[in-house]
Amino acid sequence: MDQLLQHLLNALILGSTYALLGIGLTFIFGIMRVVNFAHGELYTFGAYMVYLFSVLLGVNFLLSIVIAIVLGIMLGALLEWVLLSRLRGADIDTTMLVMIGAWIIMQNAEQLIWSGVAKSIPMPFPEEPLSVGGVSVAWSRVFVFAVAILLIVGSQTLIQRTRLGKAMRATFQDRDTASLMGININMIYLATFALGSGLAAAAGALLGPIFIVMPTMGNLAVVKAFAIVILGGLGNMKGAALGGFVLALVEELGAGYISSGYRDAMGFLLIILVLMVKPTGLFARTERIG
Amino acid sequence: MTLHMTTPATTRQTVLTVDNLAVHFGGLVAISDASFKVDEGEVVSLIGPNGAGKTTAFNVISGFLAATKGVVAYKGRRLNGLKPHQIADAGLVRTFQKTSVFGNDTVIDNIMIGLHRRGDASIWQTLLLTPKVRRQEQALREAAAEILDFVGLGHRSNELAGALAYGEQRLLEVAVALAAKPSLLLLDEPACGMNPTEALNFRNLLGEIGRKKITVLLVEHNMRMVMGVSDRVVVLNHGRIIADGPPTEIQQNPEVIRAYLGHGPKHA
Amino acid sequence: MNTLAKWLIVAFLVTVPLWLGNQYQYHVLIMMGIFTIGAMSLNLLLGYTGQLSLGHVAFFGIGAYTSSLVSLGFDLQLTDSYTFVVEPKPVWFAFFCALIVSGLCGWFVGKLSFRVRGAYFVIVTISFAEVVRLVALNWVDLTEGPMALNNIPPLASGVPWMEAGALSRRVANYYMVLAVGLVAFLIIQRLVQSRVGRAMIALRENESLAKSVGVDVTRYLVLAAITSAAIAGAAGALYAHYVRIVDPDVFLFIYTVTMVIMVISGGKGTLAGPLVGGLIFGILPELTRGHMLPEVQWIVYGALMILIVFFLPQGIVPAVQRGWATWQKRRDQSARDTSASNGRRQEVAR
Amino acid sequence: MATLKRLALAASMLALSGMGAFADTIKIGINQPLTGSVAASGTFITDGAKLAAQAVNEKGGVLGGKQIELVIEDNKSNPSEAAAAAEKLISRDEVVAMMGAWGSTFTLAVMPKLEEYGVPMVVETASSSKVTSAGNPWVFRIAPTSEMEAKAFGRLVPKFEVKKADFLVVNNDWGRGAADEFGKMLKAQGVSVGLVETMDPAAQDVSAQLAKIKASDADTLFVTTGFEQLSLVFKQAKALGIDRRTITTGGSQFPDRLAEQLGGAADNSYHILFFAPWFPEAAANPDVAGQYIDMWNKSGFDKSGLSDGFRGFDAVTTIAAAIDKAGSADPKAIRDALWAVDVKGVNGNIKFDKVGVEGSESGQSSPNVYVIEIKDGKLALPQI
Repeated sequence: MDQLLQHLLNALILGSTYALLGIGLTFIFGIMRVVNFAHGELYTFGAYMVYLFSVLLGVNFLLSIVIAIVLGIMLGALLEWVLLSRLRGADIDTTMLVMIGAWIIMQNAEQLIWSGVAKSIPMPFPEEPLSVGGVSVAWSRVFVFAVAILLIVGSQTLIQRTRLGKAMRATFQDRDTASLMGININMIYLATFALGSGLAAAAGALLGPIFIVMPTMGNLAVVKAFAIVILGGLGNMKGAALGGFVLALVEELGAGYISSGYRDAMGFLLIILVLMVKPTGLFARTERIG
Repeated sequence: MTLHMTTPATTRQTVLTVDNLAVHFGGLVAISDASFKVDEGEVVSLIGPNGAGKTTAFNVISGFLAATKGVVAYKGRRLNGLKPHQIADAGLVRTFQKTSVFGNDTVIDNIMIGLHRRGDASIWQTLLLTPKVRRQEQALREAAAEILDFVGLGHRSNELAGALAYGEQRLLEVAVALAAKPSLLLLDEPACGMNPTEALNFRNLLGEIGRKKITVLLVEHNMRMVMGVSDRVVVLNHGRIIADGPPTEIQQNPEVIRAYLGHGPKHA
Repeated sequence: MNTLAKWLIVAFLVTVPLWLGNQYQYHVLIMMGIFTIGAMSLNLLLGYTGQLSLGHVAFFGIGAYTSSLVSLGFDLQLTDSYTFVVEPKPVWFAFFCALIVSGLCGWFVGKLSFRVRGAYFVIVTISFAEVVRLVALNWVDLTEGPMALNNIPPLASGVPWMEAGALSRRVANYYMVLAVGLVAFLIIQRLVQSRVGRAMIALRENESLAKSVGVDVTRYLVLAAITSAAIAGAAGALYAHYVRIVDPDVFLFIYTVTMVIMVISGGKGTLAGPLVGGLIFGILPELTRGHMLPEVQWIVYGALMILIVFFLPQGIVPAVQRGWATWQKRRDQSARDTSASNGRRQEVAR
Repeated sequence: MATLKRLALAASMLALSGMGAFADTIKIGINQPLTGSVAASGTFITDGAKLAAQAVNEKGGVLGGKQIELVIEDNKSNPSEAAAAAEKLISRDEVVAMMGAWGSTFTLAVMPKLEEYGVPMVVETASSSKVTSAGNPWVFRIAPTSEMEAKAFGRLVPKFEVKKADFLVVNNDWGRGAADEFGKMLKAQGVSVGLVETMDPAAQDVSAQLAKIKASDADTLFVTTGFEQLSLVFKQAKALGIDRRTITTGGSQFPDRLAEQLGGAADNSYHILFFAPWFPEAAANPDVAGQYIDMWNKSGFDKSGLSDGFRGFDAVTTIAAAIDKAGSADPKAIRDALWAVDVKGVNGNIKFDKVGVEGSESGQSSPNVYVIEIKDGKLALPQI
């Protein structure tokens, strides 16, 4: 029983960061129709920025996370401006190839700059875990969970409540109409990519310290983000949030009760299954036919 | 076209029947209840204001869309549930509202693709490049040239389809459809965007097609063409059929006039 | 390209051993050949049917594993009382098994994944490759998992005159890869220049229109997937018997990326594209090896990939063809001063 | 035609690149992962090899005055690249012997090349028994197999009073091999083996596996993986409230960094190593170990690489000794001489025994094994 509870708790916390990753990716896909292979590199970037500021430059840990997110947003905007703004209207394969190129460049640049030796970031939290009954969880993870939920709720609010969010939703519904309504599509795309990148960087900034920071850490992250996004239905933000938790749960229980070797296969099998049964994703609304 | 007008309708056999067709998209009703039929050798036009459900009906008949309710049958065979290529095999071939050619291929290659159904070389014969395959390929190429001459695009044969003038592209589209050897041709706004000369030529082409014993179901906004070429006109409005009869009768139908005036005769 | 040039290239490739001295150069050529075959097979899917499969390495790996397992022999305990035993088989037999098994996997994946398109298709194919990798990693009884299958018999085993020394073995390997490459090229060429190929191209160009004239989408996509998978499997089998060790790393995503780069840089949907791409990205690493850090090399590839998408979206081969056509036209025009009457040249040759 | 010209051009470039420089040095090939997943360790080992070459050359080189030159190729942590690197080192650079290729799969991929070309290789890291059981007479391993490591540790098992053990290993040849061999050894001593959990080499979150282990009633947890993942295992085990004796195996654990980074989280853990640079006096050859540590520190290499780098140092020292003993730079003579070397290495004395297939035996030395304890956040030699 304790084992099951522990698995569920693990899944809940891991799921929150998966959700963060997934939301950023689905956000970019939903609005821009870009499959962002560089998403994992923004995740890595966020983690390295926390390392740079908090460990190398001695900046306060919390402040470092904020800086990392802001820099992630800026890097995202830069990528959008340099690469994607020139490819408006290009088909999905073209942008995908460009993003694969960006992914290769960024990962190897990280390898060059930081070397392959993993970095570790100390966190200012008590070492003793929080234990309730038979289950326990590190304080650092409680912190990550809280911030992740905060960011998820924040980005939802941004989309639902603000003018920028409304413009984004309008663009999501119908780009041409939105453009006719006077929405600056280029600005929306820039904001979308920047925000999505910021969320990825945030996920990296939060997870980097509780894990370790390596140039290749983004590879697994990007694949998982894809899984989450597919589970939730491409472009569906609430679906991605739920998808994050579902993936974490499946992985956790799969590793706990089936086989730890197939832990990462669970997500992929789930994707294949979902696409076979319901190609629009688990939580997608009925697709529009137009 | 005069040929069709004089042929008595009673001697014809019904080939296409659409019975109580309904199509819903989620909560949205595109076609609520439509029934009509097309007889062999007829030219029937399906008209109606924008959003009336004409293209939706086309999509269902040609298998691109599943009907929510109702039956579509061709020559007694139920078409519901068949895939588009199976429907093409049954002899129903359609064109599309938006210009739709293989733009990066040459004109003749477009027709060669249209001729797909006429080839039957197996994969092994193809890989071994047997004499049969070579002969068939040669025959197809000749057939393609013939079709191009028929629609009057013979001189454009080696150009890229995408480089053709708009009107020629629309012509090519029809030619590609003809290449698939239809017994019923479904044309979705074929004259849209043509200049008056091109439109006139196209009317003549429709006449030629009729002489080839090909039944035609036409969606068109150009009323002049509709009234000129059709044996019968079916009017759709708000997903329902409001009139069905010869062109002269339709022009006088008060409900049709109201439908068009109410929305204004928009042209896409 | 005219027939003479084609035969000249073949003759050139056949006589390579006459003037190639260094064994390392053989190695480069052989590896380049293997990956070029992989790229050719990917081109059938990506270039001709327009489906971006990013799980292509799965077929490569399945071919490698199948051929290795069959040539090494294996046993599989199916139930407590029944064990399925395969005695070691000759390499040529294993090679054909690899073709069949990877072709079957192509059929399976095609059936499954062609129900979805675009981004979904891409992700299904990636997922498939990952699942296969994880199976290879964890099904230790069959695949030895991360401990790898080693001591795989070399390609030329059983052929007496090829067994002699290292050099003759290299030469033998080179000719085997060349032969498989030529056959694969011929298969793809005949396929795409036939009615079947026209149907595939039609699907890429305009799926709805293709359907409307009677092209059975699933049939041709699955056919392309089977052929493509079988050829990729052949490349994988060549790889296994050449490197003589197979571990789950044959499923690395970066191999797919390498093949994709070869195809798009050379020119997707052209017969010569993957060959040119394979040549460039097979030799480039060797030329830059000593002068650049490996990371810098990869950065250069990534940048090249982006630049090609930006500036040569069709790839090198179509660009060269277009340039050649323009140049010829200009020459023709200046030679004879006639122009307008002879219609425009066919620019994009497929 | 254009393609043809390009081909010819490319081919001529190939031919040019094939011409190596001739100098009066003896070339030794280093086939190590300098990029990719295990790049960190491969780099340390290469550093160690450089120090050994420097030490040999400072003492006057080999064969009466010839300098040795290391030709370093990156195998990119990938078997086929390892084979390619070997091919290149042998046929292009004409090295007389090689050291490599870190992982077992990389090494196994290189081995056919050794046989084809007749060049010996000293294997410095690979632990799979397959390396020396394949009947390849050109392979000389100075690293212990998992089996040898397990056997060496087996002598200490009664003192640890293990009753039931779980395993958490990285899902590769190394981790799986360790779980197998240690499991066998423990069972032979009457210790029961509970869970055997694996983790992907790239996995960062292992709390699912640990939650399962937490629910087990074993008294000892054996962990085999590289330093990076090891630190995650300790952190996450602590977070789940697992307070169990942990024994790590494999030799790439960097206990000093674990203690420094994790503080108390790494307490009550024991680490099986092949060299313990913090206690050179405990080494089999304290003077060699001391010299190595001095050189390392002077060169400014990353200090935590000391416990990996020695393998490169020992391997190159061994090759140099064999060249001297052979009296020529002929690969075959060097191979024969390797059977006769007796080198004082950092780890201990290196001497090869014949193992594997009769008639084409591979060489295997018997390295020493050390156990280090982390106690109160500090390293100690366990008092057992």
